[in-house]
Amino acid sequence: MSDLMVAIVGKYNYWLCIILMMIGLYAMIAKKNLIKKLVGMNIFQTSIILFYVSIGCKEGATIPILEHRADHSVLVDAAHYINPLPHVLMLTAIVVSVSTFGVALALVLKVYRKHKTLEEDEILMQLRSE
Amino acid sequence: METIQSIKPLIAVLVSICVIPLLVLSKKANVREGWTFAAAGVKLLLVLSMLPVILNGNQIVYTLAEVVPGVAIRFRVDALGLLFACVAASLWIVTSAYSIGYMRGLKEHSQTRYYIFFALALSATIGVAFSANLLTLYLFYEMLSLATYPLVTHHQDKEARTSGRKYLTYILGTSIGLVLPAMLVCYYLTGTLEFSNQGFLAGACNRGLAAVLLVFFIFGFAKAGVMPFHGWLPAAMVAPTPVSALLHAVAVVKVGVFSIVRIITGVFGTELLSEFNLGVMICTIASVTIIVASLIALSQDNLKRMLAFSTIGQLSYIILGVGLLSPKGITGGMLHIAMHAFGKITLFFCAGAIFVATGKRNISEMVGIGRRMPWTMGAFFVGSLSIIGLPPTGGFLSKWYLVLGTLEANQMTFLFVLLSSSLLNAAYFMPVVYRAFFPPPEKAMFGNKIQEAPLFCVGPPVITAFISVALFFYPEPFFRLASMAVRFIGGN
Amino acid sequence: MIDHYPVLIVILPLLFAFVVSGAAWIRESLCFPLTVIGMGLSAFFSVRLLGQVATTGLVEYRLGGWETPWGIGYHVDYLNGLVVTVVTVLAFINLIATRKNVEQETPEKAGAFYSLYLLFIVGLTGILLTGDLFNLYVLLEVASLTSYALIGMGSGRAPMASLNYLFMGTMGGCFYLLGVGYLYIMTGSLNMVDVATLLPQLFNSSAIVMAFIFCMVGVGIKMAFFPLHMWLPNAYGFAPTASASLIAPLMTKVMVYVLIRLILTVFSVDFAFVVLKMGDPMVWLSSLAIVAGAVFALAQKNLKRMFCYIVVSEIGYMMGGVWLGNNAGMTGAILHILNDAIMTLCLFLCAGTIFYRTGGLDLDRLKGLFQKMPVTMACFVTVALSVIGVPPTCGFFSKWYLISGGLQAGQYGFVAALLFSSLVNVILFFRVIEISYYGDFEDHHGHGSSPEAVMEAPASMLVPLLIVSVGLIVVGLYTGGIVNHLINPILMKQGF
Amino acid sequence: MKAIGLIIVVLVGALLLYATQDFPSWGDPASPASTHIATYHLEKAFEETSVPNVVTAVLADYRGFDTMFETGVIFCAGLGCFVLLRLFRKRDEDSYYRHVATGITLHIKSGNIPDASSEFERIDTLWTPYDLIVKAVCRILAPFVQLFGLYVIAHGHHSPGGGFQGGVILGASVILIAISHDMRTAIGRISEKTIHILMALGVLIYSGIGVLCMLLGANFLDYASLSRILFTNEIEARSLGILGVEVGVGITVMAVMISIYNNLSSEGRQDEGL
Repeated sequence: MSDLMVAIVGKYNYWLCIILMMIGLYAMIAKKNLIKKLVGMNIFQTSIILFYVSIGCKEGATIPILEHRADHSVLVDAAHYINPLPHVLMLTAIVVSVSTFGVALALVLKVYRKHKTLEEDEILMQLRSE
Repeated sequence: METIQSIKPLIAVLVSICVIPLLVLSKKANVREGWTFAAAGVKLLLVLSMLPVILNGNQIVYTLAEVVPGVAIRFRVDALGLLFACVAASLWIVTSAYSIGYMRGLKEHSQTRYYIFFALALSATIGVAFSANLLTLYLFYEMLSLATYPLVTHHQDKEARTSGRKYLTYILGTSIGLVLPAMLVCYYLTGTLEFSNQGFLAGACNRGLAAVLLVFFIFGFAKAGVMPFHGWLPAAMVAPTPVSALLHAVAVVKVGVFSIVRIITGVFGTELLSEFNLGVMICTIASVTIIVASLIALSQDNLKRMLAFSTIGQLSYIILGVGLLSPKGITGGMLHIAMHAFGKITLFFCAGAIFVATGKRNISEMVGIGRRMPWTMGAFFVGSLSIIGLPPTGGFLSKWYLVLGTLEANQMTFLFVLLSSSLLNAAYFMPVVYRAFFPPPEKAMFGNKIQEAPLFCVGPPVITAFISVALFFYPEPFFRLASMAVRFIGGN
Repeated sequence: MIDHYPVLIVILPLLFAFVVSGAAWIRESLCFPLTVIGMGLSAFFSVRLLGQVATTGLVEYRLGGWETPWGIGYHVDYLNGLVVTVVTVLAFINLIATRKNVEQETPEKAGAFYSLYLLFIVGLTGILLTGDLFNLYVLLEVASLTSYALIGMGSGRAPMASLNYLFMGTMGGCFYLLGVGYLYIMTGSLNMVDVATLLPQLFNSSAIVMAFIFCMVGVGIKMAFFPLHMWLPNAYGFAPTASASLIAPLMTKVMVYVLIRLILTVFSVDFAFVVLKMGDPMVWLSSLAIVAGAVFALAQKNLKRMFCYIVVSEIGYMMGGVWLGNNAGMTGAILHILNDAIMTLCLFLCAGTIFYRTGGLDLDRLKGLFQKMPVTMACFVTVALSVIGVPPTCGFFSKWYLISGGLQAGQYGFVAALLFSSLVNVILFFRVIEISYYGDFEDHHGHGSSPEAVMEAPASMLVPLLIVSVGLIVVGLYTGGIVNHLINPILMKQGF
Repeated sequence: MKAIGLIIVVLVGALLLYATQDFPSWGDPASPASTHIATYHLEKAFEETSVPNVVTAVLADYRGFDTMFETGVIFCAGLGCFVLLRLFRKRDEDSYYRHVATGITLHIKSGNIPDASSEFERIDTLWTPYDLIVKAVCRILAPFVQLFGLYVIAHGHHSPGGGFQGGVILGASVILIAISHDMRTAIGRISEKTIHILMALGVLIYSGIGVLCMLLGANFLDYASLSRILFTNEIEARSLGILGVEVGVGITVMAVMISIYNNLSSEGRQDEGL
């Protein structure tokens, strides 16, 4: 029983991220509306960002902005600061996700311009009748 | 036996490819055909220039590039290859001459394209003859399949499309579906594809696998027309007659049987086959084709179709001869490559000449034609004698050796097959000749206005008929090459 | 300068992309020459880099001067040296060959198009050269994002196709990122070589297995590996000509490279083949991909879409070769990256050239093309032979290795699938050749441009096309050299 | 599709969840991720770059190459939206003009568009009704927003922030003008051509600094070599290099944000009424 508790306490944030991911993935696969798909995509990407950021967490540590010090020689204790690397990576991932979203919106607009609808099945119907 | 490094085989192969740009650029038909003749002449000279070297018991080797470890694109000239190359190169000249007569006589379209692919086909043929390994052979074999497609479908009408489709389906389908995997298995087993006198598969496979591979190869080289993969040959008869002549006598079908001969002698080796007793299998397959094809030929009215089935049967003679695995049989098979080539090309030339002069295709419409076209039909007579295997033609010699081979191998069944098929040959050729020359007067179909075809159409068959006869009296070069090839196969 | 080759290959197109996009607003006519210069320099340096790799065996480059696990490093060996050369050289040829298509299809946005073109190459070369898992992701997204835009530029159904590609591509990218995340949690590192040294103790961890699987799935989606290929035919089929002939030959091949890199360098051969025993199922799946691609291709009535399914089929070749797990198979796969890139480029260039003149690629519009465009069709025949696998074209030799590999591994299903696809390719291509060889029997004048108007394409399109077609044969003849000097050293190091 | 989607999702989710069992616990200071590379960054970053914000140091220096492509991705997105949406051909549509003084709307069939003057305003997709309060507030707000944006860029060394964040804020200020007035006004302030050149310029600054390092004999993006032209020590040079790079990022991000907004919100018809 206590193992389970440890597992829950130790992993629950990962689990939540994964559940969120799956919600996004489901929306991407199953939704018919293109905008809903896009939203799903964004949820998916964001949850991965959350997942990464939570890797960086370290108990009892603070944000990785060091105190000002004139003396460069004093050693920094890494245990006092959380891991900066996931944050750096996720800055990039955020940018990627924003960019993808922008291009996707542009494509959706272009699709809308042609088909006057955003429902995938209606678009498919139009394409078939062509 | 010495091995000589020389670039000659490569040049011999490439001569006809190199001439293609000149053909394209030639503005006048005479210039274009002049180049064709020049290339053919150079090619023949090159091939002949290798003759003394080979007859002295040496061989010529040239490696172009090593493409896969252990396998290179490599040329090797030996007695067997040279025999075939001589036949092909000498007949190219004759066929070129005949093409001029035929194509101009009928005012065919796209003649430049025709000559280009003709040249390409010849390159491929010589390439097959000089291949040193299975990969090179396969390369040129495929090249030939593709180069002949535009020739077969020259008329570009619906019939040509149907036939072309059939042609490619049979030829490419079998070569990719059967030869390629068999070749890869050989490579996988031995790590090499280099033909050797003992056969490179020796000791690398058991009887079952050898049988399967052999069947794959024999049927895979569908150009040899072994039944049931013969269907393309009659279909390909839509081609202009010089192409049919080329297909039947020089390039395509001979390449098929040549490849099979190579497989039997160079890949498996006679020892391996006789050890596994697979020769009988080859002979049986060939015998079935011989008899069935001859029977079908009997019932044909279209002259070219009849000749096509005759060819199918004759090709299997060669396979049968080599399949006997006895020295005399192999000699006979190899000789038959040459003898049949000269005989059959004569017949096709004649068929074409008749078509040019009269526009007739069917045998039943040719009653009494011998009176009007004596030269053509005279040549036809000689050609059919050669195919039946009667003296004084070269065909007699090869068949003689085949018969000796069956005796040597103690295979009476196949002796019977040979003799009965000869009778069948006579049964379908002789009526044609007889009716051409001795028609009942009331049935003669041709009036005075029918003349001999143009000189370029009549000359070639007369020449090849003459050669057929000459080969009976002087078979020396081919005979020596064949026996030399056999000596190497049997000996070291 | 010699030390900087790896990074120059990537940043020269990058710099030129920015310059081109600025120049488009100042003088549009500058865009094309600038792009040619940028692309040409990149191709030149990749050839030099390959030469350098051939002498030293390994070229490393530390970006920002930082030591590798802490900074990002480039890590160039024979494998990526070879592929990067192929990518840049082919992209250069394609750039020149499709100039007229760009003028015809996207007239007002040529500047932006060329800028995206260069950025796409930046993405691909970056993926190829990098030694860092996350850097690979970023460049993957650069390449993907540009390809979405390049494909979506087309008219008609292109935007919808591109949007589907975007959904699938993003999913693929995310899966890959997730896989890298799992790796990072377990090892704390992002550098490929560093991860590889840390991994062996963790082989039994389910997280590592999952990391591997998710990386594979992600890359699989991006390379359109069956059954994740659904996006590809539409995306490549409806894309503008110049985009299709850029993306189709290169993107999927680079993804196959990523897969090989992940297996060889990061997770190690032991893990993939011994610990996970993924070989057999993946080879079966590849065989299925080959067969399915071939069968779908048969059903197509449009030349370009037919080519797309052939691409799907060819991916099966490479994946199968990789997962055979023996020397011959891996050699075949790597050789096929090279050969298939050239073949696909040639196919799409032919399609582009024909489209330029006829304005359509439906099969029944190709009637009589042999008379009208003999040179183009000659090239088409050459590449058809290569795809079918007729010697001495290069397609034959990679197939040769793949089949030998299949025989060695006892994967007869894979061998059968390869032969089957060869036969289907015969039908596919001869159907096209037949249609274009025979004219109209009934001689009726259909819709669209009248037959008289069609003539041979301009030399600026034909010359690159001819170069590529001749390349098919030359590469085929030099197979032995390529395998011995470039591919074997890679495999030797991995103990194949 | 829904059932298939559900199956896929459940399968994938189950696999992912199953694999978490081998993860180190959340926030475990001894986990590999926290100890392997990150430790080096935390301990050495200030010493080597004199940037107290380790995220900035890692972002723009240790992994500066990543960040350059990240900016490249943004650039691609801007260019992508432009390429996909922008319509150059004017449509032959009827156009409407409103006479500002009288409020009369003119309907012009084709051609004859009055010269741009304060008397007429064009009514089209970009047109928004006049609203004094919104416009005035936003006009006053915009400079402060921009100032904040500049601060965020410049202060990235010491606090959360940097080129991306600052760039977005700068872009937002222009978008604010576009929303509150109309896009025509915003485009009047900063034209499409300028935006595109800025877009390219920003990343060019970034990669240019990298190339400059190369020309100075070091590896690409090795800011330490800049010390020779900046007349400081290597550590300060790194810090300054990071600043320069951040400025480049900021410019590009700002321009791209504006460009994407303009193209998306007008469906690519920015030229209408210009």
